[in-house]
Amino acid sequence: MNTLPQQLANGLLLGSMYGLIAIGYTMVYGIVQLINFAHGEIFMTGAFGALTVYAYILPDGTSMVVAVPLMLIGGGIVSVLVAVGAERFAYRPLRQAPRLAPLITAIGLSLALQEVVRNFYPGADKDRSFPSLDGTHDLGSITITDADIFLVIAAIVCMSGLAWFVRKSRTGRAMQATAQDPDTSQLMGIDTNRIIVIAFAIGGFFAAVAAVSYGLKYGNIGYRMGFLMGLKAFTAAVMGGIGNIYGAMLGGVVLGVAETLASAYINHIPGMQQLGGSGWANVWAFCLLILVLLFRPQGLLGERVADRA
Amino acid sequence: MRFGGLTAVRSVDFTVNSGEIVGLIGPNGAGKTTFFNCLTGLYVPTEGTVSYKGTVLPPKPHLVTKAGIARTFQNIRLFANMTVLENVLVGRHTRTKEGLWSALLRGPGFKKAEKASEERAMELLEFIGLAHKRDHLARNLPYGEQRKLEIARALASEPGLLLLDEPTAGMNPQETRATEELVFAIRDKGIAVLVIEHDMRFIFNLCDRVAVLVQGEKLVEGTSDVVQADERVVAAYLGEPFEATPEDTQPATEAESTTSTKGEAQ
Amino acid sequence: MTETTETPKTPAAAPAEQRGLIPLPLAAARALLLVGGIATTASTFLPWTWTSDFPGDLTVNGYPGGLQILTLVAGLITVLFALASYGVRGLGWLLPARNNAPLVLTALSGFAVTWYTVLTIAGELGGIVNWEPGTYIAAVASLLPVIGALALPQDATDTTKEALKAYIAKPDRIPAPQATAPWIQRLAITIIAALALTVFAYGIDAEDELFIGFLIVVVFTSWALHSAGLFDRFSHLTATNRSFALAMGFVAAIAFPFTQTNDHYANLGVNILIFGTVALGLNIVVGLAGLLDLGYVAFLGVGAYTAALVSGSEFSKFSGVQFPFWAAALTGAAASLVFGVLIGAPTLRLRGDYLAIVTLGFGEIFRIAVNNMDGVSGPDITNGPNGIPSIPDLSFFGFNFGDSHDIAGFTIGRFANYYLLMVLIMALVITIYRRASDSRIGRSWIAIREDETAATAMGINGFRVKLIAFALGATLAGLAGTVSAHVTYSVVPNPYQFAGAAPPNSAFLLAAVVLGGMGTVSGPFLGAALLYLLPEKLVALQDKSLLAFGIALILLMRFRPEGIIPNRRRQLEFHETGQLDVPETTTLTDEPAITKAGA
Amino acid sequence: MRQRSLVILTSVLTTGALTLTACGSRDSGSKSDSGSTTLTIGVDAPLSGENSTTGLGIQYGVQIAIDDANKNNWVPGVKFKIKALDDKAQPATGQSNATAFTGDSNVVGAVGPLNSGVAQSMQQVFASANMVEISPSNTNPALTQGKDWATTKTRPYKTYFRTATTDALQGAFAADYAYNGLKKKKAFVVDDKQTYGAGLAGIFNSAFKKLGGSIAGTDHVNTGDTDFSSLVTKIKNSGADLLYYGGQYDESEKITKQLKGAGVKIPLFGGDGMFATTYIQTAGKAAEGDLATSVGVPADTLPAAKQFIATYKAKGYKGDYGAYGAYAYDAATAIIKAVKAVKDANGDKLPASSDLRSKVVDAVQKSDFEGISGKVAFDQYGDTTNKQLTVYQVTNGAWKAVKTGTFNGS
Repeated sequence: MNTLPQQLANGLLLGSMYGLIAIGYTMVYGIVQLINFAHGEIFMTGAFGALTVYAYILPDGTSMVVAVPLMLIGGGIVSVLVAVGAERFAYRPLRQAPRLAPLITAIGLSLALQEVVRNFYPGADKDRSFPSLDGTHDLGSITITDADIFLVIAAIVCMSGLAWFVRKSRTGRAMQATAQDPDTSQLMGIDTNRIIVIAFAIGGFFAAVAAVSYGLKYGNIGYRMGFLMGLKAFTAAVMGGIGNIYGAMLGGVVLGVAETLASAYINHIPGMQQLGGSGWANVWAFCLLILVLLFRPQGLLGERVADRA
Repeated sequence: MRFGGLTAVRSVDFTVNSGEIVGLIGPNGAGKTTFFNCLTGLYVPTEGTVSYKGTVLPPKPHLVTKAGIARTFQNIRLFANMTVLENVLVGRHTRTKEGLWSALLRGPGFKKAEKASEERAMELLEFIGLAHKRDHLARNLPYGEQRKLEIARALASEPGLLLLDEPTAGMNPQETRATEELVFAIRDKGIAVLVIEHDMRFIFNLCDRVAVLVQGEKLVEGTSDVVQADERVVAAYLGEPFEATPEDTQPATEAESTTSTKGEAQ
Repeated sequence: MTETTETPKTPAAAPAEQRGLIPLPLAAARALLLVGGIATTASTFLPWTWTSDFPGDLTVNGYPGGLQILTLVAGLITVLFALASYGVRGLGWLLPARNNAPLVLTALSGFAVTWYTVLTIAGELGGIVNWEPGTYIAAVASLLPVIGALALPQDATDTTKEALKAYIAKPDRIPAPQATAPWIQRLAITIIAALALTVFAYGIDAEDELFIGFLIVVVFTSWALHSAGLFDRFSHLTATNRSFALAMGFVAAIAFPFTQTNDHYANLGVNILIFGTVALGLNIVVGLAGLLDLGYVAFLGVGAYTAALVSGSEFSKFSGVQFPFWAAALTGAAASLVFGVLIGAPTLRLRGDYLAIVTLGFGEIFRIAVNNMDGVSGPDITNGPNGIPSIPDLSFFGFNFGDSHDIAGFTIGRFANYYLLMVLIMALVITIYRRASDSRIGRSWIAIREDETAATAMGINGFRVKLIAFALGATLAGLAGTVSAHVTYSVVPNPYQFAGAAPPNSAFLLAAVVLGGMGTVSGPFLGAALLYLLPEKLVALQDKSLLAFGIALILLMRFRPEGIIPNRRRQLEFHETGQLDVPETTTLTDEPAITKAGA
Repeated sequence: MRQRSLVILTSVLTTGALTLTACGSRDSGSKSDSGSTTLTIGVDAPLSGENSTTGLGIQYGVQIAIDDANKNNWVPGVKFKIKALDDKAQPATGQSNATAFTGDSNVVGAVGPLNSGVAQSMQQVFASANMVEISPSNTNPALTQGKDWATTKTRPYKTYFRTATTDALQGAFAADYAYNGLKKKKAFVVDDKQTYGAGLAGIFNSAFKKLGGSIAGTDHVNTGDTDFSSLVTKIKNSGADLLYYGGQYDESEKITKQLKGAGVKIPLFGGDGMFATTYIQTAGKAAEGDLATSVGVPADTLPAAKQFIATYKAKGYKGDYGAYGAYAYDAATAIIKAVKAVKDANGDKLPASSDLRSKVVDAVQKSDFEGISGKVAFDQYGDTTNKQLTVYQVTNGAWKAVKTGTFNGS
């Protein structure tokens, strides 16, 4: 049996999830040049928000068709609130501070959010099960689940929506302007604070969509899920060209596919039998990132930024 | 030099002789700073070369400085959290050699070199009149002194050619006059100076020769009188672009480049 | 150092428009301070509870114990400051600016620690029936100085909030100290170093309630000293006697194990030193050159693994090989250097934030690779997840580090041996740091950090000097790693991660640098000590300790982003006038050092 | 008097009053006024962060043992109390906890740590101090049997014991059951590249092959990974009829879920690291039919074990007793019983601190009692002699014992 199509599909699915999270990194970075390291945790809180809706608000046995949109809303509200709250109370006061300050804040925020969930969410000191969509479909040699279909549709809808929003809407254009030159945009009457909040909010919402997809796909969530996913998503954002929303998605997909293929096939390469498998997948993912940056320092879709003298 | 679609500097052929003060003027967006950035290796020219004393310079800023071309910036770029003296000492970088090992071992050679550097830096601070503020942070200097310090820092690299990017921007008339005298004093040390400026009076008082850059191309070059008399210059400042004819002179420095930008040519 | 000598108006100078928050005459206020302080001190000689179940045994009549000692110290300090405010000869140096804040804060210190003790007695033993008359006396006595201090007159303000703020603020200008003889200055430094050692040795020993009490006293007292301007004076003092101050610092560091009879505290000490030394190495990379390295702990790992491989451990791949320590240390440092150059060379051409992700990636790669190189899922080098245990103790000229030794009547245990070795390495790293930073190369690092474009335009080869900084940082971490491998007997992959619950990991290292103060020598050590000791000591927080740590980081960045010990460059600003053109980049407020209490 | 020399320094430097007070440093000694002695049992485990769920299970396992001992007056005249320190799964922290125990004269022995990697840096400290250390969960054979444990066993530290079995035992028992009991012939072996998991998987691998089964493939995952789709595809493609996983439930619960989600209906078999109710709760119905080995006889056949679980739940303790709580209970009990033995042998009074410690080590070596995980006794290497193992299978959402046996020979 040829596993390549299935492995490609695995990679694409994983990659779309990275891409959705990466949007949050890239939008925030594009506008305020801030690496929001706590974004992985925003993703995680979104998952718990969605779980709250399912486990504590909806009556038992609610059909998934009804439940999933409500979970998206619940998760979205939590993620957006956390993201905007982080911006307002942790990052905004530091906007003029040296670059390291917001980074340390982000690390602190990341730890604090994890610990808040672990300590105060019922049962969250261990992984909690999440309603999953298990129905499987066989498409030729590929098997995918309902959750995978949800993830693909969600990713496409979100990306097109965002593309439309950034290009066509007034706020979206203001956003582009702010990314180009915040000071001038402010002089032109754009409320940059509002734009920044919107960027955080959109990033938060996308993270929540990814979180719900994650829960539906893997069937469980935990307070630690954000760290590695966040790290990968950040890698994806950089690889795609940080600041570029299409780059984030592309970077995510490339990273997901590369990781999957590496863990599936590297050990078939003569001389590298021992360097394959899932254990080394992350190593190859980071090596790929370094390679991309070496040959295209601005990332796959990034623009070359000239320095102003 | 080309960025994306627009051309910012094209076919500018330009020479500065030693001991000369040359002005470079032009309306906003004419490509003056881009031209500077090409000269100093900050931008890599799409076409053309920069040569100094007969050798072609590589487009690497630190090598350009090492070769003997130093610059200041239009928007002051001092090392804000370093002291005045340290700023100048950084300027001495290319003229000193002490590496990590000698810094760690602190042999007699290191101490001698540090002492010499400091003496040289203090001389320069005396020269621009900031010696009494050697231990102040650069960020805390008044604006005019920051400009001066930037010039001192550039001079510390012992350049043969000094590029000044709008040295009097934001200055009052007294400060401008003081800068004028400073530039003459620098020239008297045998250093060629190339100045970008908007202030016409300043340029025409100061410069032996003036070149006019319009829309990335050199329009006129000559003495103050020639340039002032040229109708095309007036027209250019009023907004009518003219085609220009490049002129040739014997080079101490020669730059030729083709460029374009999204208007970020200041 | 140009220090202006203009004397600010002292509170006493213009009494007309001044009043205290609590309306009392000045004489009464001062009397309350003094009497309260003395009474607090005296109360500690009485029993505070009837049962010895309370930690420290506070039942004894005649001399204090446990938390009472802290109360006693706080009371004495209050008395000292009160006497100084009376203008007693010989104590004037305690209050150079004659401001109220130190009085208020020392009074609060005694009050807080006394009431903490009193309430804990009630809380832990179940009710106020466990109080003795002495307890009541202490509680009331410690309140008096607070009332007195708040009654001290000061410039009138509009609101109570502002008035309160004014009571704890540090004045803008601290008068310059009178010229003193060099021997007095040196004596002062010696006494301060000895005091610091005493305080540290006491703190590292204190547990549970006692440690919290200790924290209360230390935080309030250092805040008081800060607001009195004594810290500024101290840094001025050390600046003029730099070599002597450094020497005294080392003497104090060396003396530490001699104050402890329990090797556990030397163990804590050596861990703190390793952590601090690595943080200082990171400070070169982050603080001086401004390079954001998020995978720094991997270089510690490279050093540790290299040392383990050549240590002669039977689990090592090269178990036949046993290098002497100097060779192992050099090999470890060199291996880290090689990795530093290998990572740095391709990535340092990239701009800042990309470096962050690449170093982060490298950190992860290191851990995963080491974890897999066991001959099953990778080349057989590192013994995989089992790591390399049974690393033998070091031995110099027959001096075995694993054994206890008696030196001049003091027993120096295994960890104290390593502690002393680490002090040597720390001294080496500090020397390297100081010499490198105060040189042509150090200036070019700072220039690159400040403005890379301008720096290259000044002739600095940005890539080259950044690579030197990166490689030097890596080398120093590798050096520290070689010791840490021997101290812990084993190396395993797990500790070398980006973020974890305990130091050292990359996030903690970075936090230690920023918490202590970037670009300073003592900052990373202070940060390391706090980050190591607070979670270790505040066991009451248990599984909330990480939460507290996270929140503390956020608050610290919000209120004191320059760290507890600000950089010399920031101190310079105090001396300057005519700030006409202060760029809009952060002008940080001088928040008191209270933020460190949260971690 | 551990502050002796500090006091000397202090007295030179501070006021006379301070000197006066400091000399009176009171011995916080072990005698309390009621005449009974209080001894401390140290616990070292990760109590915060990643592994804290399991670590807290160890802490409260010991706590319950101590409570039982105090309540039932197991050692007359001696009360026990717990000193639990958090090692955060870090070797250096574990080591400093070890020195904290050995430096505290009231501590008579220690239970812990959770991780074999941490144990490596603690063993020597305890050995130097002659203090007993019993780990409820370390499985790396080299800890007790030396580097060449597979060929020539030598015991490196005589103060180190464990109530958990080594990987060798469980892996081989599992292979035997998989091949002979389940009749599985083709296994895919995955581990998490941790000491415990990799060891277990390695033993299973060789034992399964020795029995005649074939290995369809091997792979290694990282702890913390969440997406196993690539691995699942590999397993699916390999045609394996069993997945053996060496590691903790944190990853195995995700793997089984994703495996079944992809339509691969083969059971997942693991060790005692995933024998916990959490596994079933989180994996849900995907866990049905999965198997795990665990040491000892099933808890519900022993009243003491049932009592333990009931107490744990009733007290509302955090953490998970499932994996190692019972071993921790037995480890603490072994120390307590050893103290009693020493006391009895010494004419019903406790010897002095240092003497007590070394005697307790000897007494622990001679332990022989019925614990809640089975018989507690140690062989010449410090390993438990309890070779009773049970295979559990998830049936209707609960672990059901399917085979109990004694494993001998490998």
